[in-house]
Amino acid sequence: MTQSYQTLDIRSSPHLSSGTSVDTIMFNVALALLPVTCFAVYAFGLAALMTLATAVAACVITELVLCRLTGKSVTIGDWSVTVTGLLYGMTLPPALPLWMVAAGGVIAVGLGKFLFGGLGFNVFNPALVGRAVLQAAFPVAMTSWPAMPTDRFTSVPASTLTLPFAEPAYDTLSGATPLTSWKFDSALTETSDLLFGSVSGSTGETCALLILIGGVYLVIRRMMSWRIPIAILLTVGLFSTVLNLADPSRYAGPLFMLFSGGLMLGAVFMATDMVASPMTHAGCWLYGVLIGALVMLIRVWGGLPEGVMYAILLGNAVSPHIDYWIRPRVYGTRDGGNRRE
Amino acid sequence: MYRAVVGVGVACALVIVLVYEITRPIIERKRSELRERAVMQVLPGARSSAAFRLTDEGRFESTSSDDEADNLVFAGFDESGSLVGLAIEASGMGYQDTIRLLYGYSFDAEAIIGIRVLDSRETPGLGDLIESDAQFLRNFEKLDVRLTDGGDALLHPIEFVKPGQKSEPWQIDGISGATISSQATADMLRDSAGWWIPRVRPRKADFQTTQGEQ
Amino acid sequence: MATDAKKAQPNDSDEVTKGLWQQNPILVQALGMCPVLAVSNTARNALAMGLATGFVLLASNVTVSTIRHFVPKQVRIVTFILVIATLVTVVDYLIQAISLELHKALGAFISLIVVNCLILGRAEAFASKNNLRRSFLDGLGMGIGFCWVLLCLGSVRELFGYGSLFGVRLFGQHFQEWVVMILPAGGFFVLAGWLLLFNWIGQLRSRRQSLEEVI
Amino acid sequence: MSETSLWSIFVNACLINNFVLVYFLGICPFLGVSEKMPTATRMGAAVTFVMLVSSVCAYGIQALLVAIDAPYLKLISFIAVIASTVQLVEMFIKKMSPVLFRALGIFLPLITTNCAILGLALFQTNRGYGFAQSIAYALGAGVGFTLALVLMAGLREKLELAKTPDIVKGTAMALILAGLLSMCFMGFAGLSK
Amino acid sequence: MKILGAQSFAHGIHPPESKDDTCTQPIRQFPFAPVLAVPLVQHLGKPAIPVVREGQEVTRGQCLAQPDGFLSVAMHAPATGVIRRIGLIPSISGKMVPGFFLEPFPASTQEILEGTACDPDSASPEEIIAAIQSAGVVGLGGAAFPTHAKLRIPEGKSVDTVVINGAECEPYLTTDHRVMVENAADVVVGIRYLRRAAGASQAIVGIEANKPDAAAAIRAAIPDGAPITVEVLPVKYPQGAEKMLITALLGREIPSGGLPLDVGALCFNVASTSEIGRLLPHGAGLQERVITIGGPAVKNKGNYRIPIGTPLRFVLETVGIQDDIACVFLGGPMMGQAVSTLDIPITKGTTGVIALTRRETKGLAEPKQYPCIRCGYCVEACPIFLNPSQLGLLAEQQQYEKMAEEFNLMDCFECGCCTFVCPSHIPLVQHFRVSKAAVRKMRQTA
Ligand SMILES: Cc1cc2nc3c(=O)[nH]c(=O)nc-3n(C[C@H](O)[C@H](O)[C@H](O)COP(=O)(O)O)c2cc1C
Ligand SMILES: Cc1cc2nc3c(=O)[nH]c(=O)nc-3n(C[C@H](O)[C@H](O)[C@H](O)COP(=O)(O)O)c2cc1C
Ligand SMILES: Cc1cc2nc3c(=O)[nH]c(=O)nc-3n(C[C@H](O)[C@H](O)[C@H](O)COP(=O)(O)O)c2cc1C
Ligand SMILES: Cc1cc2nc3c(=O)[nH]c(=O)nc-3n(C[C@H](O)[C@H](O)[C@H](O)CO)c2cc1C
Ligand code: SF4
Ligand code: SF4
Ligand code: SF4
Ligand code: SF4
Ligand code: FES
Repeated sequence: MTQSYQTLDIRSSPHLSSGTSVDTIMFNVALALLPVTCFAVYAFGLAALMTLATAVAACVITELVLCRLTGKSVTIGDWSVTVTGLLYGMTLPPALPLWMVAAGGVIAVGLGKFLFGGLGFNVFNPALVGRAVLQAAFPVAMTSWPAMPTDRFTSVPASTLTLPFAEPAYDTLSGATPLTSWKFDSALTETSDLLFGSVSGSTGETCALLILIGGVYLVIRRMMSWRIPIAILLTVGLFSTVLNLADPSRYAGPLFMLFSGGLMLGAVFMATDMVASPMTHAGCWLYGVLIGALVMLIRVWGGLPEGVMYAILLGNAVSPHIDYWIRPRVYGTRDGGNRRE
Repeated sequence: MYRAVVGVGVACALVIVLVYEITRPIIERKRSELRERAVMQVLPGARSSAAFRLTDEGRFESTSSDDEADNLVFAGFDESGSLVGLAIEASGMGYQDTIRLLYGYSFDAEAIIGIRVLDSRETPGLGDLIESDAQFLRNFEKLDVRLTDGGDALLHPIEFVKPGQKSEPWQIDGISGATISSQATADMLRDSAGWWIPRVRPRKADFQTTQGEQ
Repeated sequence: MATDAKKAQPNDSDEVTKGLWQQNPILVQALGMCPVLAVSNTARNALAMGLATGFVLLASNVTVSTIRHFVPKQVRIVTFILVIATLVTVVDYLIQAISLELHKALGAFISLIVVNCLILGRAEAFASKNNLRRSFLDGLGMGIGFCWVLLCLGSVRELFGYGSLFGVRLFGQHFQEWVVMILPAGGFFVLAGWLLLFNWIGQLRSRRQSLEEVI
Repeated sequence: MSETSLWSIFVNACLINNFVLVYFLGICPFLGVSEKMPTATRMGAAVTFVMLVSSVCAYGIQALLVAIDAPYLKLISFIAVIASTVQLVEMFIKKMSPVLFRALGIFLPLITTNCAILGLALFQTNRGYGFAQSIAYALGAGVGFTLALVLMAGLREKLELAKTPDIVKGTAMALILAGLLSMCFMGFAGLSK
Repeated sequence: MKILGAQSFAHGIHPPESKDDTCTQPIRQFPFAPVLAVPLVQHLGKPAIPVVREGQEVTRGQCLAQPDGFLSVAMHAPATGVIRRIGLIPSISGKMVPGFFLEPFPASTQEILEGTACDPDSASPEEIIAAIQSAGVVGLGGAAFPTHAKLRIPEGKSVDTVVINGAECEPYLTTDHRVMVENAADVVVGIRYLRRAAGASQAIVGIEANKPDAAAAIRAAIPDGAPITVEVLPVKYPQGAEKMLITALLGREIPSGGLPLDVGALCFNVASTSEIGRLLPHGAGLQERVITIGGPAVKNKGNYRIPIGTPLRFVLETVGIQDDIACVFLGGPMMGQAVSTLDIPITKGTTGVIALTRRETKGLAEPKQYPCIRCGYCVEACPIFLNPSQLGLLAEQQQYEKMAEEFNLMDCFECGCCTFVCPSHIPLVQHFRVSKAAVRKMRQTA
């Protein structure tokens, strides 16, 4: 008994911890994305599988190599880069040439995360940085949606296997995603199709229902802020309801707006990336409303059919300001405590 | 103290004027060559061109080619000196910034017979297809801009349709993937032609009288 | 003449080389960044802009150094701006006379050489305090330093953005262009990339130096 | 033919073709004065102000130059008149409102000979904007500049405590952020139809 | 601050309570150790001055040392015995402090020596203050600040409410709970003294909702018409911090850098209050206190009335411990200090002795630390509304000045909520303790 006394830990309080840790959070996000991943593979076949696998591999390997090169301890064990890779892959068209997927993955982690100092310091969502650079670099390939034939589980579209640095060739283009057909042909898609994912679109965005289920799981496990997605979805819903009431022939209704495009995936999994979003609850509301408004602005009045990515990136850029202005008032002070200037 | 500034100022002014005077003829020659080339491109068959200004009375009178007014049209003439058509400028907001283009109007065909983009900042590979996409440019081989019987508006205002859906001679087939830029081109042409054609058509004679002068 | 001067006086060669590396106007001083980014989308534009800027820089350094004794302190800046504006106007017309297309590609950025911080900066900080020869060498060094970085930038952007270099297609028919390189964002990224490389080399050097010192 | 609406000119100058992020004008102050949010805001205000002043000046000069047919004096007179007007306004502000002067004053000399200001003057004349259009353009450019500057400052401040690799510190980081912001602003394309 | 009718403060956390093992067991008297070590300073303030010699025989409750000035309290003999030695005693901070080594007489009946009584209804405030000081009562909530010192109200201030802190928000601890259940009458008497001394018109006892029996006991003990109310508060840490408690009960915010006095309130722990009510009517001195001995590594968990000066080793050996004991700390798990040696004695400030086994500490011992992911959990936990994330980043770069000037470091009261919730396992409050000390030092030298 005396012996055991000698090995007493001396640590300072608190001697309790909530038990959550970064790696469990990230692992659970990956878990929540699993149904969406499976659905993507079901809907788009081998091409989606290869896209997602390449995306994750490119991100993980980039992180590994960069850590090694700079002599940092390797950080792939915290799952965060896996989440980044998975989400990045989900925002890409399923038949994107794999070399582009890989290039974007390197950019996502290298430019979007590592140069800023790694986990916790990426001021922009790395997955979306990867996508944004790809969209700017290869606007044609990023907006080509090949048809998904029944033999999708046994063969891949020609574009997927394009040689590095070569221009992809597409065999059959299915044409439009729901948003494109709405924007340029004023054609609406059935809400049930949007919910259950029987539409064309980016790899992981098509099944709104599974995305929501993943989100609810994370909210229940308290690993995700519910305020951000709710604020975004409410803003988009209200905004589109008002427009739709004003002129139903020009503006689509809220159900279409909410469930089409990357909004669900973006609102639930990407705007909620804690690193690049505000820290306070009030800040999260404001951030969500801002993103929702930007999405509507770009979708309705902008040149692009979809604006979720840009809206989230802009939200990321504004979030330091939100954190600066929405500082809670420090207890016992009148004006929110000390402030610069 | 101000003597120095004034001295330097005078010297500077001298240098500027000197260089300006030396380079002006060269620059002007190049400019008109450039314009000539553009006019010839939108008016196949033309070999020379001349500038005309719309006067307040609605007539067209010959003017020097470095006139900077914005109510200019350019007449193109073939080898024999007869009028091929008019080259007219149009501009409008594209995807990224204002697009300026020149289009050729043929009196005989009552159609637009060629366009050329003068200035655009559209995305390379997408928006800039309006300059190079063969399919798209085929729209302008003979784009119907007939006037109504009253002669004060286009009989069929130019229409923009989805790629591959052109069925009438006054329709423009869009470019897939660059809907916005191609639609902007169509809108620009519709507005510009709707304004200019009713004004130039009745005054075809104004352009022929000066054909020898160029 | 520069090479002669170099041989004659080691100091002179330092005057030139400092602009190339240690005090490179773009990489180190971050001056005159606007034209650097704006017209570096092809190697040709970059070179033209570099030469134009370099010319104005050299000429303004020389002029300013020559007149530095006649110009009273209070009106120094005004006079310098006057001189620079004149030089730029001259260059503007010369370029138009050489090629209108080039002039169009460079756009307003030729006129904007007037306000390029680099030129006024060198006039004020160097040429107004040094003799003709040193000012000339300084202008030369800075001009070349400006040019080569601009050229590097333009080459990379053209290479990826158009698959060509000085208009010569290098990768054949099926090359997929990286449009982003020609877009504004690409300008920022590529310059950042060169800067990273530059900093990295600097870091390696200083590390080696300190290592040598230790030994 | 410049019938473009004032609103669309404003949106175009502010968001779609943002002076700093798309046209690359005023990069030097953008890189130099974007480290602290309050400074950035004031710098933005100062730039907007000077842009308005120089837009008015440029409009007047251009009218005059067209009248006397001396296009070759454009550059030299723009720069001279803008610089001296700003100087005058600066003295005026100093007298009238020392508070405002303290807030904006230190930036004014920095800005006067800045390419965003001259660029604004040149672009508005090249596009043949009328008086009201010029003001809308200047306002849009100024607000856009401020927006870019302030967003940049927020990001840089957030990154102040980040464990960025050494070679990324300073200008390189600023350029990367600028590139990303520029990419964000691509989302606004097509807004001003 | 009353939102939706629930009386509470904003933010805070909900750690597992772990109180079930001890909260129903009655308080038991603890045996005397062979030697008791009574330090001269067990409170915040100056050490007391000994009034007994080495070798002198003393009676339980006899005064051993007199207060030295106002910010000091008397010490009393925890047992009838002999002063073996006056020497140095190890303390929890690692420093050695002077004190008495007292050897109880095993045969003694351990009668408590009584002195001049102080009547709660006729004594003047000054008399009550003096009585509390000579009874040696200090804050038993953990801080051990001399209770009488709080009661001296400076010129120009007044107190309308005495707040009695029965929140006991720390996990594991149930001392206050048991004291309220078993000694409710003493608590009410104590409130009489305190109210009179402070000149307060009312008293409020704040009790967390997980102790309904305590609330009922106190309510039952309050005589009809007495201006004493019992308020039941939501269970939330740190409900018991006086700032939070006063905000919850009175809706008043104590200004930054200020005291409850600044908002017309005084806050006392229930155990302190109960001791006042127990000792003052008899003129006795504080020689023992109720302590929770708990935690998974303890076999005989419970609340014990333990003589001051009982060595920790004797305490643990008496209750019995598991073999794989890994960590012992005094106080609750959120704020308590871990001990490195078991030779230190129980003092007036000890609220609990909690022992954990390897199993509980495995995750805590060397948790993998990640960079701050800006999840904002800490921001939403901090009851003072600070930004622990930003403070943590600044602390790592030792920018203490900036932390204090721009981010209100000095308002942090070290509750540890931020560290508790941080998924990156950043030792936030630990950083802040260091930073605050550094700032204090800088300000002193400046
Ligand atoms: C989270 C997320 C964000 C997206 N953001 C954008 C965007 O900002 N812009 C865009 O064009 N497509 C975006 N997409 C893809 C679009 O949903 C899809 O490409 C669009 O509906 C097709 O439009 P297109 O006509 O431009 O091809 C995003 C996808 C996801 C999953
Ligand atoms: C980076 C980027 C640049 C683009 N540039 C243009 C452009 O210059 N012109 C254009 O019409 N569309 C451009 N688009 C595409 C439009 O957003 C939109 O997808 C397209 O006009 C829809 O055409 P579709 O209906 O034929 O698919 C661009 C898209 C991206 C992502
Ligand atoms: C984070 C924190 C939590 C506290 N929790 C309690 C508590 O639960 N019960 C309590 O009596 N005192 C608690 N205190 C101490 C009180 O703030 C206050 O000092 C005490 O109630 C005063 O009474 P005393 O002097 O009689 O001990 C806490 C202090 C802090 C900083
Ligand atoms: C709710 C949630 C959403 C996330 N979304 C993203 C995301 O959109 N993009 C990304 O790169 N990482 C995301 N992550 C993972 C993690 O935050 C990311 O790897 C860091 O941004 C990298 O520093 C998310 C994590 C969580 C908990
Ligand atoms: S010592 Fe612990 S249990 Fe007691 S009041 Fe303080 S925090 Fe609460
Ligand atoms: S320890 Fe300090 S910073 Fe952390 S939650 Fe408590 S008061 Fe806030
Ligand atoms: S001791 Fe504190 S400051 Fe130092 S590395 Fe660890 S957490 Fe960071
Ligand atoms: S809880 Fe930890 S990881 Fe989250 S914001 Fe606070 S310090 Fe950062
Ligand atoms: S070159 Fe544009 S601001 Fe310096």
